[in-house]
Amino acid sequence: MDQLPALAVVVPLLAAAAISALNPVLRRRRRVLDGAAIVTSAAVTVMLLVLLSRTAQGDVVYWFAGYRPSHRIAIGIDFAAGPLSTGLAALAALLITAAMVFSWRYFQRVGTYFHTLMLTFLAGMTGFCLTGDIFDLFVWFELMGVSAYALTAYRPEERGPLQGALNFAITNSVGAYLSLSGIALIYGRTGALNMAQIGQDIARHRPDGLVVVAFLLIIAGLLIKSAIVPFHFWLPDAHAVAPTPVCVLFSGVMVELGLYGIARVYWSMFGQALGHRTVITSAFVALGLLTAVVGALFCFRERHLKRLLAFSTISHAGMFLTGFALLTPLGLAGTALYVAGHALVKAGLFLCVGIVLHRLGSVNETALHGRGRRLRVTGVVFTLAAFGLSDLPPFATFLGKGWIEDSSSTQGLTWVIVVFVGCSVLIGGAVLRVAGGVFYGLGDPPGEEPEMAKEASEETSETGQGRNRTPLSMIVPAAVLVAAAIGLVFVPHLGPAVEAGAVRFEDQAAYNATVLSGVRVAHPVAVAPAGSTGITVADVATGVGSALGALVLAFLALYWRRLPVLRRGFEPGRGLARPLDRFQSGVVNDYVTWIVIGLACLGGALAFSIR
Amino acid sequence: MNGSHVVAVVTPYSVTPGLMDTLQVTILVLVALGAAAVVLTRVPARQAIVLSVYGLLLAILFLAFQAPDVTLSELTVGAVALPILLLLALAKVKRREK
Amino acid sequence: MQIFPFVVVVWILAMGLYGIVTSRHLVHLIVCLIVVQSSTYVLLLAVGYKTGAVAPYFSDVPNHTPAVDPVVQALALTDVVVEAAVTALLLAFAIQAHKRFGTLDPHELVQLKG
Amino acid sequence: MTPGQRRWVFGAGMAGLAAFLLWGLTGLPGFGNYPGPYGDIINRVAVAQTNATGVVSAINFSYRGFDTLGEEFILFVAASGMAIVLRHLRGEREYAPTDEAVDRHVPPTSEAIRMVALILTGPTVVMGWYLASHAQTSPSGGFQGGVVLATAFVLVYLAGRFLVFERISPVDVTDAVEALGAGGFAAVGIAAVAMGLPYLTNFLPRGTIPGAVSSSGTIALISFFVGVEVGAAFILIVGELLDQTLLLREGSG
Repeated sequence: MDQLPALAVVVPLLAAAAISALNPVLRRRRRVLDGAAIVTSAAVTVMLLVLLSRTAQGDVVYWFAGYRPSHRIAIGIDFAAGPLSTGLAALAALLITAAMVFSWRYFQRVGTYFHTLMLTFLAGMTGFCLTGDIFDLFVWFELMGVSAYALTAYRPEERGPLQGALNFAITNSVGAYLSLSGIALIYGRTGALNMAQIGQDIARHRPDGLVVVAFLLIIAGLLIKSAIVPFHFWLPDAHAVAPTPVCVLFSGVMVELGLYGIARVYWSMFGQALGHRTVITSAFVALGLLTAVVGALFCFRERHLKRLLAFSTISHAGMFLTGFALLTPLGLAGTALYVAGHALVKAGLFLCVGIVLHRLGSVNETALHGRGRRLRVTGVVFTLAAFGLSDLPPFATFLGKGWIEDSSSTQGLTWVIVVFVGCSVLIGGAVLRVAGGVFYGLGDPPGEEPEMAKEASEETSETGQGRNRTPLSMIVPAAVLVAAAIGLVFVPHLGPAVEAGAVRFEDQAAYNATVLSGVRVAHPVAVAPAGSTGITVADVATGVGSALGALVLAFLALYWRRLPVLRRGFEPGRGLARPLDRFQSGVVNDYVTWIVIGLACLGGALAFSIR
Repeated sequence: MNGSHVVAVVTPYSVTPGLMDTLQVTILVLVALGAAAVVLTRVPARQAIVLSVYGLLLAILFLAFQAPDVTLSELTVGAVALPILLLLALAKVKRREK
Repeated sequence: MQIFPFVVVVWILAMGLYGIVTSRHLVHLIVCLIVVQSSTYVLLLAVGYKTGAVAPYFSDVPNHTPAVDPVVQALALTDVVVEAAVTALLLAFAIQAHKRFGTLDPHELVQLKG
Repeated sequence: MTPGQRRWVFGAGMAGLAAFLLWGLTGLPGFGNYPGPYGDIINRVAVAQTNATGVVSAINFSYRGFDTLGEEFILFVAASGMAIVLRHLRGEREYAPTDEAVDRHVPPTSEAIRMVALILTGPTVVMGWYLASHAQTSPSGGFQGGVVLATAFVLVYLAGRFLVFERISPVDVTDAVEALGAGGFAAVGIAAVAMGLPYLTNFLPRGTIPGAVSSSGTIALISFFVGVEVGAAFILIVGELLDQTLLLREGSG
């Protein structure tokens, strides 16, 4: 009996409870508890990696309390661990471990609550990835959410607003309740909560209003969590207030988990019923590209480092959505690899920002200009990660994005590539501009603009200031993660393995058979022709092209004042600034309004196309 | 299993069907009005009381939906615990304003 | 009666969202969130209801008596706990925000940023 | 957006969304026609399988017990999260004690309220205990019982001063009890794993009489732990909100 799926969720929960209970006893030796938390999450990472290796022979299905389905009807809750879901959970556990190691010396006073919450966050993410039951998905989604809200507000020395945490909690709660309504709807039709069983049931008939509405409602909460435009407004606000090690998780995996949820819900429940129509591809590719462009533009004009990286996450979320909305195995495989590469690189970037904050006491690009020269190692890691974010080979990001582009060009959507490269150039340009300005003092020093000076004085220290050394526990995790993003490409047989996982993820019939009848399907039939997963010249070319473009853009951004063509006083994008800020207003009422508008539009589009 | 064999099983929670329908419609209307009242009460302290009444209405509705379990938790949480939390939070906030 | 409970569900949801969108007080807004969530209980229990059936307790009635769906009730119970937890956490945030800025109006909170 | 604009934009969006939702809801089988099969099957087999006559509890603590585990930890996290946000607030207070409104007049609790609260405390505790321990037979269970138990502590507060409340539920102990409740639930499940069974399997003897207090194996045990967790969590939450009001009382009375 393979107990790993259950243990991967229960062990962090038990550890969280134990740490909380032992807190009063071990108050003087708190480091013991910190260490225990790190060991727990490292152990969970190992468990999930072992489980990942076992999924090669077919999905591992686990029925809680031994309530197995009879006559293809489930009465209990199951975990269905496939390669992609387990891989994502392992990635989450890895990032949690890295973030906790980083926090060892980061907070002046790190209470045990931080570790308790990190462990429950981990349990929520693992449960969310592995579960095969739609209501259970909601429960772990909520645990993940509530832990995340509390972690956002976890900031003992911060004077800034809690508004980011409030906006985050309110918008995501609204989303969760909409998802729950969707679950109730589909339950009213099928009388089932097991995803495979629901999928099998609704695939028998033509999709009607109920199926479409339930689909949209269920993914509503997930769209909000994954920060797809126009549901994305909470994300930069939350990133601006959350402690940096927590940002690592928000950007690295939480947003991606939302997208994973959409993919899971689509391919195990609604895919067959909705018939994989091209209109679904069009709608979600459009949404993804809109998100990618909006995120990239906001990213480039941002000067607050954490918000800048948050907007880049939004842009990437859009690209991920585009990737799997192509509904091909290659697109999904590319997305999976892109998510992994992005998570490692983005986590590295956030940890470097954390070091900058720890040493220099600010996260404002203008205020930091040239002040990072002392942080040589951090500068190198940050710059490398910045190239990784602009998809330079051999970072795993370039390969993942390359596969998505290959898949879209075989479907005749060549212009997707243009948008992707454009977004990568903008994001890479923004991050490289930061690297050049902060760590190497390139470009013109910031002018004496009152607005900038005001922003610069806005200190956002989480840790106290004036540290002279970067502790090894901070720089090593960052360096390891960035190195892993390169190393991932050289894992033997990676391409075929990921694609096999993607093919299995998209084969709903095989998933149904595995869950409901206990058949292990190792090599299912691909719904769409499989593409090549090697490294092609085109992949390398677009990757190198994006990185070069980003580099050029970064230099333009640093030195544009010296260009002879431009007159003094010219401010690119000045006129756009105000209308753009009006969207990102920080008022939660606006954000909820946008959620309603977005859902109404998306619902209308789906209603008219699927009728 | 078929309902035709079972004639009007009387338990503490069952009423005759016709009466049930009327009862349910009435309470549903009251709940709908209650929701509006909660939202439109803009003074938070007063709203906590209205919320308590709304929780009570929901609890009755759930009883009419044959869900005594949910009724009990809606009573303890929705009608009692949440309004208390709200009032305590408001007291805390108000004290600062003085 | 066929669809009336579901219309009420949409009404409650719409009212709650309207309250959130127009709210100028965070505590009021949190209560509106509670209203939004209450629509999910009504939906869940309405979906599992069977006309003329008894509550799913078999202490006093024989085991084959038609009873309403117990699953949605279990889900609604879980949902009530989630509501209590989220509300408590949000109230704590609101208190803290008020402590720092002396206001609970979302608009004013934004202007005080930075 | 200005409030006026927002109202209009929201109105338009909500009208569209409501129409869309109603379109979906008409696809339901109609009120009162629950089609099954999940609930019907469980209604048929639950009593025989679990010896619990309350099917909802059987679902919450056995068939879908894993959901309840997640739910307990949601509450656990919420209580911890509140502690993070508000205890820190208290910490700040220590540096600036003078900024608190010491001049505010707090009316002392009337004797009548104290009496009523004191009289109610005993029955409330009994009631909470009864609810938490009869999950398998009646519409009740750890959750409702826990909340009622927590209410008893609030009554104690009303009856006396917060000091008493603190003495009865010191924060550290309550913290630990809460963790034990949540952890105990998780551990009951692990015990099954140690015996080579799937997580949360009901491994205890289930008795022979359906509905007896000692029947239903782990269902009663899990319900008990849930009661402990929920009770402690609510006491913590209320305590976090109460502490400052209390300091005032001490100052004025």
